[in-house]
Formats: sequence, C-alpha cells, structure tokens
Amino acid sequence: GCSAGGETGDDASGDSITIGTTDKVTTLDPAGSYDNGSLAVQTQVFPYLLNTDYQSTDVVPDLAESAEFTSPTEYTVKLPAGLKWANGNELTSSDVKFSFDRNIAIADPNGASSLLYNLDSVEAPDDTTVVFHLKAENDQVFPLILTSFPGAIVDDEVFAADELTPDADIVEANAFAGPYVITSYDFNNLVSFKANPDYKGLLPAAKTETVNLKYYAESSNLKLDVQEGNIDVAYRSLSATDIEDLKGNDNVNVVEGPGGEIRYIVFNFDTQPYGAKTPEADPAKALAVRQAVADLIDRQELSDQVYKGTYTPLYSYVPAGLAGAIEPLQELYGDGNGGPDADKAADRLAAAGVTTPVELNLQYSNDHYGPSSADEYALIKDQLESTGLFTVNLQTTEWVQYSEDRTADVYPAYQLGWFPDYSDADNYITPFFLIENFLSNHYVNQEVNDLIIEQASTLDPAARTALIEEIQQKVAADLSTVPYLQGAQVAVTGNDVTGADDTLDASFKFRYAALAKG
Amino acid sequence: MTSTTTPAAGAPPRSTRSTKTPGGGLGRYILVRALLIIPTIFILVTLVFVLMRTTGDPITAKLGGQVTADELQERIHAAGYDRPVIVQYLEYLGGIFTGNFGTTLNNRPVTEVLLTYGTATLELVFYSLIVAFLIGIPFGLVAAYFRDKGQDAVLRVFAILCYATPVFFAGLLLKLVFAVWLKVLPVAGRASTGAQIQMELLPNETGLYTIDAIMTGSPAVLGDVLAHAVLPSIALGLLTAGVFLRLVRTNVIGTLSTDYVDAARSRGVSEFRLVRKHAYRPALIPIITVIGLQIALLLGGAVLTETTFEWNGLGFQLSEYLQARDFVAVQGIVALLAVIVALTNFVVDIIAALIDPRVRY
Amino acid sequence: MSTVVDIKGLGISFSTDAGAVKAVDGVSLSVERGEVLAIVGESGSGKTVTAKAILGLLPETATASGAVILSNKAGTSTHDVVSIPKRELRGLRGTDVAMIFQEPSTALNPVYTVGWQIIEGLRAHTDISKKDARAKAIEILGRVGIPDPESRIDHYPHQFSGGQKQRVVIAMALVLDPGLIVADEPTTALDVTVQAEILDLLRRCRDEFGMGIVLITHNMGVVADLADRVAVMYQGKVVEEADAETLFASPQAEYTKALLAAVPYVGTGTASAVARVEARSADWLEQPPVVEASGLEIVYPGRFGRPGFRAVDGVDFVIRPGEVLGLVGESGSGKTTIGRAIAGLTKVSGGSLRVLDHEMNGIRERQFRPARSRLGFVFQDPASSFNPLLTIAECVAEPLIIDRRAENAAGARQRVDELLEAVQLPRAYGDRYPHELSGGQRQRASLARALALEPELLIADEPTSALDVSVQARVLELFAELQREFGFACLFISHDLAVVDILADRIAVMYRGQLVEEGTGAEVLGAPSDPYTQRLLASLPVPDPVAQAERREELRRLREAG
Amino acid sequence: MTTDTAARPPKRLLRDRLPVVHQLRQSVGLQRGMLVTGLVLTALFVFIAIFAPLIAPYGFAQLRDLEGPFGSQQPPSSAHPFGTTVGGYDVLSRTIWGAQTAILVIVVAVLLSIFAGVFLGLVSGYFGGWLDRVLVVICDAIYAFPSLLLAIVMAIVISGGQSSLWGGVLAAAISITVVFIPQYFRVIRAETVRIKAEAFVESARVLGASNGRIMFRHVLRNATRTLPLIFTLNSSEAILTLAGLGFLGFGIEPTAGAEWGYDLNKALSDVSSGIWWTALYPGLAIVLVVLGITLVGESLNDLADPRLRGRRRVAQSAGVVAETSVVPGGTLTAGPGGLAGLEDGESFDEHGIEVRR
Ligand SMILES: Nc1ncnc2c1ncn2[C@@H]1O[C@H](COP(=O)(O)OP(=O)(O)OP(=O)(O)O)[C@@H](O)[C@H]1O
Ligand SMILES: Nc1ncnc2c1ncn2[C@@H]1O[C@H](COP(=O)(O)OP(=O)(O)OP(=O)(O)O)[C@@H](O)[C@H]1O
Ligand SMILES: [Mg+2]
Ligand SMILES: [Mg+2]
Ligand code: NI
Repeated sequence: GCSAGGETGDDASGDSITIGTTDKVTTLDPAGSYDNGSLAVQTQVFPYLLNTDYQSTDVVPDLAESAEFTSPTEYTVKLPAGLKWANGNELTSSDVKFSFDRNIAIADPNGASSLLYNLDSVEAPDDTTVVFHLKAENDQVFPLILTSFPGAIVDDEVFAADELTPDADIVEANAFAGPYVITSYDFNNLVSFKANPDYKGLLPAAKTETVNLKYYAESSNLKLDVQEGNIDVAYRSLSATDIEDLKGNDNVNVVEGPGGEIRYIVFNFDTQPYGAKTPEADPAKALAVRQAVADLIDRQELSDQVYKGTYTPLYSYVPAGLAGAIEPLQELYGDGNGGPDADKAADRLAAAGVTTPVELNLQYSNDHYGPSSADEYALIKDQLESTGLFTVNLQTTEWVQYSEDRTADVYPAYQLGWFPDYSDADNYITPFFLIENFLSNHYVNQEVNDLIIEQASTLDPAARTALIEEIQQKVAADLSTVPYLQGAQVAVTGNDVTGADDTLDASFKFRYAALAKG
Repeated sequence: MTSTTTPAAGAPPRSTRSTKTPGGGLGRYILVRALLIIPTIFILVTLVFVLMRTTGDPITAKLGGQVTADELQERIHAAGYDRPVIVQYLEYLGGIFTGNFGTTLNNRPVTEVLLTYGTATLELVFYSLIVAFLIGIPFGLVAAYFRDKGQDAVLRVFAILCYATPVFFAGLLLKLVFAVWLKVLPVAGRASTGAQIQMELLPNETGLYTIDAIMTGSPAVLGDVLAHAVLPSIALGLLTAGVFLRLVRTNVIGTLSTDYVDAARSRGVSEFRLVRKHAYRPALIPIITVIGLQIALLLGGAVLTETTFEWNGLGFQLSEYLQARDFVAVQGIVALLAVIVALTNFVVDIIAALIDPRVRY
Repeated sequence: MSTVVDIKGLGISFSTDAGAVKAVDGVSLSVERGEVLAIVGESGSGKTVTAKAILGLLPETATASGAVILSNKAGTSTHDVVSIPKRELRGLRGTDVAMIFQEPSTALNPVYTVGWQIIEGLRAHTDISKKDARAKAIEILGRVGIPDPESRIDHYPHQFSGGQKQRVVIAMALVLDPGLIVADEPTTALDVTVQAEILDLLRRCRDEFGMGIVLITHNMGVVADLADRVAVMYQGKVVEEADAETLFASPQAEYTKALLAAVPYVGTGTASAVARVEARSADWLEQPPVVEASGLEIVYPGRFGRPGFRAVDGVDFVIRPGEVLGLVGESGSGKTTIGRAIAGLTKVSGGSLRVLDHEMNGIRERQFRPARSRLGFVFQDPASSFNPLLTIAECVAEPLIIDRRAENAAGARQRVDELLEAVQLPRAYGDRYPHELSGGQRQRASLARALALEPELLIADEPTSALDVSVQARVLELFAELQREFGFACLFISHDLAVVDILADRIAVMYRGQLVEEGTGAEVLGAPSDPYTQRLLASLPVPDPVAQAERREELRRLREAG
Repeated sequence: MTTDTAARPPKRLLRDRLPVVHQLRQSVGLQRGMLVTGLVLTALFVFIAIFAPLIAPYGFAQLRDLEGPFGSQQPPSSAHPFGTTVGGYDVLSRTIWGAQTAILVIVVAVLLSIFAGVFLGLVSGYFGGWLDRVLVVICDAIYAFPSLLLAIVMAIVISGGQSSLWGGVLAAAISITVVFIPQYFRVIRAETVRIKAEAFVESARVLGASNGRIMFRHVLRNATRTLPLIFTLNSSEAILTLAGLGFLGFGIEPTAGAEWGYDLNKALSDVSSGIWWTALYPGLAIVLVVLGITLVGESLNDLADPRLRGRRRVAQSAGVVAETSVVPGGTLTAGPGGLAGLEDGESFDEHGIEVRR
C-alpha cells in the first residue's frame, strides 16, 4: 500500500510483497512484445522450456525434462508427462509447437519473432516430445533464445493462432503456468500475482504468496514510495541520485547485481573524420581519431559523476558477468590502467598526421537511454575538448528521428545502448561486428566476420569462449565502437525483504519467486 | 435631443414582426451547436493524423535500438506504415464511419483506453475545479470588495503566483511538505495498493475511484482515495484558482460600476449586498464562459500534474502515446478531448443562458 | 409647502488623468414638496453631477464641498448628504430621495426579475414581510401603468419595452414614497410618443404623490411640459433660476437667451422650403431622380437559419436632384437601414432601388465603386466616423486620394484647407486628431469630408443627434447654407420632426418598416393624414409652457379618441 | 463606451504617448506599486539576459575550471554560491544564462505568432465568408487541444536533428507559436469584426476605398490596441510552456543553452533526496520572471480600463471648471460624451482575451 494515511494501506503481511517499477508492459502476449517491461511480467507467469538457475549462466531445462541436439539441425526437447496449465488445461508438446508456430505466423511488428531466424519448423511427434528443425547447423545460440522473448509457451486453447490475444482474455482464462499466476490486472497500473501451486519447473516454489506490481511514471515517486515504506521493492529504474541517497537510508537495502546493459559510441566508418566517404579519406587517420577518442574517455569519471557508480566502466565488448568477458580496451588505450591519457592521444594523432583539433560531430539521444544521457555526453564532450585535441559539436535528436538517421549515415559518431535479447556473449558480438550488421556503420573485417560465424556453431564451450575473446581483441584494435559503461541491476528493498540478491543475476530476469518478507 | 446610439435600446418590441418561436429556437440552437462539434473533431483528427505521420512510426520508436535497419523496414512494411498517407487516412476514416476507432499498439481498443483513463482525468479535473472555485471565487469577491487596498494587492499577487509557478514545481513542493515531511498525505497515485485491489474486485467498476470507493462500502477505502486526490487537485486547482480569482475580481469591479448597481445603491441597498447579489451574478456569466476554455487548459495542465502525481489519466497517456507514435491512440484521445471541450462549452453556454435571462435562443 | 432639498454652495471636483477637474462650482438650489425643478444647460455643465450629489452617489474620485440638506417626506428630520457618514447615507437613499436614470435598460439588473428588484428596495428599509412586499410591488406596478402587474412582476427587464422599463424604474423610485425624486434625463432614450406618456406619469407623481422632482434634461420641450421652476447651468454654475413661464417669456442670462434661440420649432422651415421650390427650374420634375425606390424591401438575415428580420417593407420614394428629403420615424423604424442601402452598405433584398443610375438590388461592390465619388455620407456619430489614428486633414483627404485627385494627404492639403474653411473650421484644425475636436467641430469636419468630391447626393443619418441644441443649431444652419451652395440632393434622416422641418423640401414618415406618409413639410406637419403622424406631432412637446399646456390637452383628446 | 473610443484628454505630450511610460505616470498607489514591481523584475530579467556573459561566473556548459572539475551536486560554496547540478554545472551560471534563452524564445515566439496571428485574424475577420469560418473552426479546434501537448507534437515535428541553441530555441519558439496563433487570431479577428462595423470604416467604404486600403490603413492599426497586453501575457506563458517542454524532455540541449525548465526537470529527483539548490533557483527564476511580466501585463490592463484604474483623490474644490467653449466663435461644448468623452480605451475583457495558461 502507499497510503501514508495508513488505514487500509500497508497490508503487506508476510504473505504479500509490493514491487514498484517504471517499466511498462506492451502486451502480455509473448508474440506481441520485444521489450523488458513485458518480459518482466511474462517471465513470472509463462513456462519456458529452458532457463538459467539463480546466479548461474548455464542454460538448463526448466519446463523441459531434457533438451539436446539430436542431429546438427534437430534440437529435441522432452517434456515431463501430466503438465497442466493453471486453468486445468493439459500442457503438452502441442502447446509448445503452437507457441512457436503462432509467433512466426503472426510476425507482429512489435514482436520478437525475428529472433527465431534459425527455426525452420517445429514438430510434436508425441505429447511429451518437441523437435525443432533448424536451418543452420549446431546453432549454439538457439537454446539461449528459448530462454528469452519468443521462448514463452502459451496455452493453445486460450490464445489465438493468427492474431494477438488481448490481455484481459489471457487473465480471464488464467492461461498461466509459471511460478505465478495473475489474479487481477489493471494495465500498466497494478498487477496482482498469486503463487502457482501447480508450477513445475527449475525454480524452487515461490516464497511469497501474493505479489503486487505497481507501475510508476516518475522514478522520483517510486523512490519516495520505497523510501517511505509504501512499497517493498523498487526495481527499475531509479536515478543515480536516488540510489545514492537511498544507500544512506537505514530503512532500505540497495541490492546490486551484474547488468547486461552497455553504452557505447559508434563510429560511422564512412562519415567519421577521415572516413571512407569524406574528401580527405584516410583509414589510418580515421583509426587514429577513433583511438584518440578511446584514449581520452575517462570512464571512471563518467561512472562517478554522472551515474554515481550505478554504471561501471566497461573496457570490453562483452560485459562482465558473462562467459568470454575480457577487457582488451584497458591495455590498448589510455594510461593502460583504465584511466585517460591525453599525451598518448596527442602522440597517436600526430603520428598519423592528423591536424588538431579534430572536429567531431557527436550525436546522442536524450530520451531513449534514460535521463542522464545529456549529462553523460556533456561530460564526454568536456573530456574530449579539455585536451584541445577535439572540438566536439554535440547534438541531440528525438529518438525516432535518431533511429532513422543513424542508419542513413547522418551521424559520424553517435551514442547507442544495448540490452541483450538473451544473456550470452554472442548477443554482444554478432549483431554488431558482422559485415551486415545492426549498426550499419560500414565496419568491414572479414576475419572477424568469419570468427563470429565459427563461434556460433562451436560445440565445445571452452573453444567457443576462446573464439569470442579473439574476436574482441581484433575489434578492440579496429574500434568499430568504443564501449564505455556497463549498467548494474539495482533493486531497492525494504529491510525486511530478502531474496533480491538471489535473483539479480546475469539472466537479467527479476524473478519474484525468490523474494520473501519478514 | 440626443438619441440613443444603440438601435436595440429604443427599438419597439420586435416580436410582432419576427416569427421566432422560443422553444423551437432553443432546440435548433442545441442541434446546430451539437453539429458544429463534428467539423471540429474532423479537423483536429486530420491535423493530428498529418502531424503524427510526419513524426515517424511506432515501430522505429520502439525497436530502433534493437533490430537492424532492414528488419525495421520489413516490420514497418508489415504493419503498413509505409503506404501513402492518404491511403492510411482514408482507411482510418473508413474505420471511424463503421464505428471502429481502432486499437492501440498494445492491442487495446481505443474506446477502452478512453474509458479507463478518461475517468481518471475527469476525476482530477473535477476535484481541481472544486478547489479552483473554493479559492478563486470567494477570494475574487474579497479582492473586488477591497479593491486597491492591501488585501486586494496580496490576493492579486497570490493569484499571479498561482499562475506563475509551474505545476510540476508546485507539485514537488507539496509532495515534499505533506507526504515526506509531515507524512499526512500520500506521495502519489490514485489509491493505495490495498484499496486499489479492493476496488478492482468490484463487479461493476466505474473507473471513477470516488464512486468505486463508495461502492466498496469501506470508509477506509474512501478515505484513502480522497487522501490521494488532495495534493493533485490542489496543484492543478491553484493554477485555475489564480485565473478565476483575477476574473471574478475584474468582472465584479466592472459590474459594480454599472448603472444598475448605482440604481440599486440609490435605493439604499447595502454595499455588501451589492457585491453579493447585484455584481456577483452578472459577473458570473463571463466567468462561466471562461470555464469552458479552462477545461481545455486544465486538460493540458493535467499532463504535468498527472506525471507529477502518478495520476494515470488521459493527459499522461496522451504524452506517452505521442512518444510511442501510437497514431491510433493519439487520434482517439484527441477526438475525445475535442468532444469534451465542445460539450463543456456547449453546457457552459446553456448554464450561462440559465443565469442570464436575456440569452434565449 | 416645505423644502425637501436645499443645496448650498455645492462644489465638486474630480481627479482625472488630466489632473483635477472642477465639475460643479458653488451651486445653490432648493426644491419644495410637490414642485418640479428642471435643470437645463449645455452638455457637461454639471447637471448629472449635481443630481448624483443629492443622493451621495458620487464616484470615489470626486470631492464635494458645501452642503446638501435633505429632509424626509414628513419634514421631521434633516441630514447633510455631503458630510453624513456612508452608513447612514444608505438609510436616506430610497426613503428620502430616489433616482430615475436616463437609460432604463441599464438601470435594471438584467439577471433579476423586476419584482425582485422592487422588493429588494422595500426590504432594505422596512421589516415588511415578503408577501406584503410583493403585494406592494404589484400595486405600485399597476399604478405606474404596467398592464397585468400580477404576472409581469415575475418578468425580467429585457421582457419589457423601453417605455415600460422606464415605468418600472419610476415604480422603484415611488415604492418607498420618498419626498424627492431626481430624474436625470428620464425620457432622452425614448421615442417622443413614449416620452409623452412618461412625462404624464411624472406629472402624476407630483400631483398624486406630492413629491418634489428634480428634472434634468436639455430638451426645452420637456421643460415646458413639466417644470414649475427652471435652473439654467453653464460651466458648473447656475446662471439663471426662474419659474418656467418667466424663463421662456423673458430670459435674463446671455446663455439662456442663446439656448432658447437655438431650440428648433416645428413649422419654422416651411417658408424656406417654399422659397427653394420657387427657385427651381421648370423642367426640374422631368429630370431623372437621383434615388428612386419602389417596393423596396430589406431583410436582415437571421442567425442559424432563423427567419430574417424585415427592417424595410415595401417602401416607395424618389429624391430628385437638389432636393432634400427628410426621413423621420421612431427608433428602429428602418430609417438608417434605408440610408445604408442607398450607400450600398446594406444589401437590398427585394423591390428596386436605383441610385445614381445603378440598380442596387443585386449590385456588386465593384460595379458600384465608380459611383461612390458622386455620393457622400454623414454619419450619426461624428466621433466614431473618424479613424482615431489619422489627423482631421488626413481624414478629409481620404476621398481625394481614393478618387486619385491627390497623391497623398500632403498633396491634398490645399483642397482640404478650402473644404475646412467652407465648413467654417480654421485650417489649423486639420492637424488635430479627431478626439481633439469638440462634437460640433467633428460634425463639421465630417461634412467637409462628405463634400470633398462635390457629390450629387448626400445621405445624412441623424447628423446632429449627438449634439447639444446650441451646437445643433449651428450645424443645421451651416448645412442649409452648404446645400444652397453645392446644390446636392440629400436624404436627411432624423427622429426629430423640428430638425427635419428646418431643412427638408419633403418629409417622409416611417413606421415599423413602412412609409406611412410623404409630402411637403406643410402637408405632413400642417395636416397629417396618417394616425401615426398625428400622434407623433401631438406628442412632440413645444418649448413654450403656455402652448404646451394646450397641446397636452389636444393629445389627451387624441388618445381618448384613438 | 461604444461611441467614443477615440476621445482623450486633449494635447497629450510625447511622454504620455509612449506606452509604458504613460501608464506609469498615470498610475497611483498600489497600482503603481504593482506596476513598478513588475517593471523592475522584468527589467532585471532583460538586463541579466543581455549581460549574462559578463555576469555569470562560468559558462552555461562549463564543467571544470583551472582547479579541476566542479563535481556534481556540490552544495553551495564560495566558488559556487548556488551549488552545482547533477551534471556538474554551476547552478548560478546556468540560472543567469537561462534568462538569455528564455528571452530569445519569448521574442521569437511572440514575434512569429504576432505576425502570423495578426495577419490571419485581420484577413479572416475582414473578409468573413467561408475562409473565416474554416479558420475559426481550425483555431477553435487547436484551442481545444491542450496547448502543452500541441507544443510537444510540434517539438517532435520541428526538432528533427536540431538541438543547437538556435535550433532548440526555434523548435521551442515555433511550437509555442503554433499554440499562440489561435489566440492572436481570435483577438484580432474579434477586434476586426468590431472595428469593421465602426462608422469610420463604413465611411471609408462609402468613399470607395479598396479592401486593402481599408484593412491596413483603417482597421489594422486600430485593432492592435490590445496587443501589448497579450504580449506580456503570452510572454509569461511562453516561459511556462518552454519550461513544460523542457520538463518533459523536449527542451534545449544543455551544452547548447541553459534552460530553466530543463534544469528543473533534472533537479526533481535531487529534491526528493534532499538536494534543494538545484531546483530552487531555476524554479524561482521562472516564478519571478512570470510574476514580473504578468504584473506588468495586469497593471497595463487595469490602467487601460477606466473602470479598474485607480486615481488620486483631490482636495476639496480643486481644479478649474472645465473649459467648455474652446473654439473661438465655435461651439459651446467639450463633447457630448460626458464621462466617456474623458476616458480612452475600453476594457480588454470586453473583447474576449482570456488569461490562459
Ligand atoms: N467620474 C468623473 N470623473 C471625472 N470627471 C467627471 C466625472 N463625471 C463627470 N465629470 C465631469 O464633470 C462635468 C459635469 O458632468 P455632468 O455629467 O454633470 O454633465 P451633464 O450636465 O449631466 O451633461 P450631459 O448633458 O452630457 O449629461 C463634465 O465636465 C464631466 O466631464
Ligand atoms: N445588422 C442588423 N441585423 C439585424 N437587424 C438589424 C440590423 N440592423 C438593424 N436591425 C433592425 O432593423 C430595424 C431597423 O433599424 P434601423 O437602424 O434602420 O432603425 P432606425 O430607424 O435608424 O432607428 P434609430 O432611430 O434608433 O437609429 C431595427 O429593428 C433594428 O433592430
Ligand atoms: Mg448628464
Ligand atoms: Mg438609425
Ligand atoms: Ni498505501
């Protein structure tokens, strides 16, 4: 409850926890969403074939009994017998087949069906067996995708096969089989969860019977409410100032876990200073410019001043916490210890024959990556300019325009952030450094391209990790992008709430089943 | 031999020559006024439609940072946002004519959105109007009564301060004082979780929390709901109260210098009664007219208030939908706002006609 | 007889933007019970201010000196209004002295019923019960001649006609039975026929209720009709005080003499009209008329598709070259509408109207524009017919520039100066702004502008109605002179028969959109055939107490007969 | 006061014709107090805006000086009398520089909307007909749209890629312009319709003047009487709209210009963490400037309205009797209007200007 007046309010007995969030739901239907706010709810109520346990990065069977490649293009999953939906319907392989088929059939523009790019067809030979026929062989990423957006299994007796099912119908039909079911649903306002006694899966039984999820528009209100004890948990997103303030507050705990969110600067190889399409095109000078930027950025200052430690310096492409995370940029650039080095940058530019100051147009989005982007980039501009090596022309654009412009070669250098689709190093590399990539920044390195393709089908985990490290070393030398910050997951809980530290892990899923009170 | 310069003043009773029937006139007037709403809505929706298309599409807004440019194009194509605007426009109009206002991006019928959030805004506007009346009108009368004296100056500066303080700033200060320091009122939201769940369980929720709270039969729930309404209504209400105060003052002073007030004075009517009875009621007419306009402004001010106080209403939703480029939702909400404003103006005209016996159609 | 009010050495000053202004200076007057004291004088001479001072109704910016001793009706107590505290003043108002305002429509609160307003006054002074108060209100409404007072008491002011509203205002003044009534131009806003009725009512107030009345007016006819004694004010001072017959018979003060001389009488124009007719050439009747209307109809469109309002309904008349047609009629009868139609400002909706060889029914502005230089228009209100941001010279130069007879205002200056002198304004006045001229001067400048292009036709819409009698007399004189000189044809609109009579060759009488009578001044004013014209003539008070007493009798006979 | 809008006390001196100076001289007592307060606040605002580069200790986007970075959210100290913001800017400097942005936005927005609104209102009111009807319906429709949201839409439409000071200022100003045009349109149209019916316009028509000549020579100048008042009211509204835009994240990029609404937005979460200095000063700046401008506007309104204007009391029997016969050999009157003859102007409230937010 949030009534300071208090009569009805704080009914939070040991059996009930209220969580506050600013993440919004798009829709409960897994086929129609590709965003964290929706996933946060879906994770609690829908079953997934595979998952990771608390504090682990290993993908293991969740709903499934077993899952393995039975041939290079066949991934076979076995279900236990006698599974049921919370509404009593049978949960069988036909539901699984239905879930994936409809996701691809609907191909909702807001959905994540594109992540199933490698899925050719799904087969359900009997009630407990599902066979996924894949296009590419030995796809090591496919099992990871089953843990994320398109991996949620839905009830084929409730959901429509060719269109999205409205939230109200889903809740009405109680078509859930996760650790929790939804008992009342007020869209983006208040959702009540109840533990699902029939849940059979990886996680231990839910520790709290009732969980309420309350939505906020303003993080300052979320902060005030958790501070005043009106809610038990605040998870995503509090401002850095708020978190710092709450750290000093005895009534609440600030719990931190590894974060999958990273921030980086993208260089457009065509239009950056000395880029391929500029009048004075010169790859060596262009590289020197990128390297000088990498030399000059003071990640620690950004982390301290702008984010008060809620984001930490990032010197690699794969963030810390995931297999394959190494820090090649720390040795290569700056003072070698993670700090900036102006002399090194100056030498580099001089050696390449670049006349200083270099004029750099730097673009950022003020509305997509949280409220601190402006401060972040003001500081970066200041860091680059204070050495006299750069003059930065800083510009911001509203997000939609930004998204269009960045792939249209309008911005020579610009801000991006990334939140992974699934928690694996692959998701921090493949989208970015293939020749055909999501950045469209004209970065071409055939060697890197081939290595990326190779790691995706390498069965041996150690060998694969080695490949991923090699890729990062090579990209770090080319500097297609300059990563600089990695987010932390921060949950603020009342003193009597436990379990938040269990669920803040590299799965980046906040699982309510871990939380307990009292 | 001065003549009156206004032809109407000395004109003979005209009813003999013009053939108006009072009853039919009013009905006709209402009809015409009602019909006038249609072009207004049509123009607004068209305007919004065109504007929104120039601001980009919802897919990019949502997935621009997550998928490749090619795939983005594919999705946009699949959703039909790359077709010519005129085609999309005709399609939308066609939908409206068949009574289909479309669904939002997250698959909710626009009508449902309007209902859920419209009620919230309605409640907020209603409460803040009460605050505005309670503060604006009495203080306006007092200011007029003490015109150009100290009391008047203080009240006028107060009115301007009400208007000059940005809602979000005022809201923040109110929250800090009453919710964080004094802890007598809730920080934000329309009700506490407990109360909200109790209301959620009602078989026929109205969405108007005050009414829902009454229906739960629990005084605690009602108290909780009312407590939550206090700060937002004050924050938004003060803004309007400032306008009302100024308006009441000006109009009352204006009417106090009319002949009929002088005439009443010459009959020995007391000064207090002159303000209360003679000046106040005629002065109310322009004020009521302005209320019609204030509704649009209140709805606008509501955006900031709703954000500041987590009041999940239309204004707040509208700004969210705007940022998500949810054309359909934005158009629906705008059309509703237009209807509300038009209806208010319409009702206001009728109320004004009731107060002012001269206005009869 | 006892004195109900005794004003001694009253002086009143106002603070204005232009500094202190003294409005009333050492005025001493007194009124006895059952006596009507008329205060006359030119506009701005302090009449209204004096009247308001009697009730202590002066605005906060005013400062008063001297004394206004007010007695109650019984004569048992006296108070000095100037020095009495505000609180007690309220007790006097309504019971000792009541006021009747000039504009009945603005003196009634539009949002309350007349009954409410009468009862409010009653209950402000006595402990009368609501029921009794209502009964008394109904009674008083009946006595001032409101028909069916039982139901009319619950009507709102706008549901009454102008004359009835003034009766209601008088009823409010009478209901508390005060000793003195102050009536500030009580009939100025009314038509002459209605005016006669209200004057009758006021006479009854004096005779039946025994009240003293202070009557403020600048209509000498009204004074002659009602007043027992007359005070003449000039520049804040009383320059002459005498009983009515003496004053009219042998005015003493210079100003009074000038004032009386300026008052127009019906019948003075006949001789000059005859002289003009004789001067005309023989083929005059054959010349094509400048304006010719037949079956002219003008309808103002109704709003929201409601039926339109027929302001002019089947009117026929002609104006020949060099002829002055006077158009009279009560307010709202359609006079202005006709004038505007001739000037192409209002659309003709039926019948035919030919102006300077153009058929106005269905004409376009573009087709008519060439004819505009042959037409002049003098507006009713000289103040508002000048663009306040242009100098007089620029305003007068406008027609010359538009007609391309001059490049700009400077180039037209020579001609403008001539014109200004033609209307007897010193040329230096050309450099003033309109608001820096007096009403009469503005009216003359307006004439100069209308005559700039030497038009064949002039339309003058009540050109003197906003002016003081004395000023009016001068403007009319000038007008007649210019007409002789320039020889234009003219439609002269007025509601004042006496004014029309001075100038017009022929007179047309309008009544509710129709032309009821037309003929030479001698015909229409000497032997009116239409009952409305007869009533109009009889209602017109003549500025001569003796003659007026006879006419009053005549009017009574006429009313009883009709 | 319908008959004699023009009449003023004769022979006004130049100093009496200058808009604000005249009113200042005219005012008395508390009214003068309010006007003076407003003028002082406004003047201070303009002064600070113009001399911001000289007054402000640091640049608006300055994060460090010779002694190193300022640090974020530092409490007030001698180096930073108002403290520093979450982004590490000096609050005092940004508050001072903010005046410059605010004044730019006001000037651009109000100028643009005056020109567009006045022109449209004039044409629409003068010609009437279907164009008028369509424009009125459109403006009413825009009116029905919450102004802040309209500004947001416009900001999105306009700000494609623009975030430099001028880009930002223009985006904000144009958004505000779109919101204001209907207001000017309404006022000017109402005035035009009223003036069109005035005798002097009719007399120009009788003289055969062309539409253009009537519109610009006779109507326009008379219709703009109320503009100074709307100007002040809209200026304060522009500041609030700009602040609202900044608050919702559509403002001006902080390294391109200092903007109070933006800073306030950034400071909101500070306040709930006990950091008061980042919100207080920009908030106070907004409130004071709006207060100042509104005081000026309201005072001007009161002074223009004879019913609301206060006057000094005079000593008993002061002054001279009004000279009524001013003209040699001329008339006997000073004008028929009585009180109306002495007062200029009408109440603005009679012509449908609302104070809006
Ligand atoms: N409230 C006021 N403030 C300043 N001057 C005023 C005020 N009322 C009247 N005056 C001035 O006092 C003088 C006398 O005015 P008053 O109204 O008594 O004239 P009047 O004789 O009634 O004229 P009219 O025939 O036009 O009604 C005029 O010069 C007028 O302008
Ligand atoms: N624009 C208009 N729309 C509708 N009715 C009008 C309009 N102008 C005048 N009228 C009506 O037409 C009738 C005739 O008006 P007009 O102005 O011609 O009267 P008038 O004889 O000049 O009166 P007055 O002596 O008062 O000037 C009146 O009843 C008036 O109310
Ligand atoms: Mg008078
Ligand atoms: Mg007329
Ligand atoms: Ni609560």
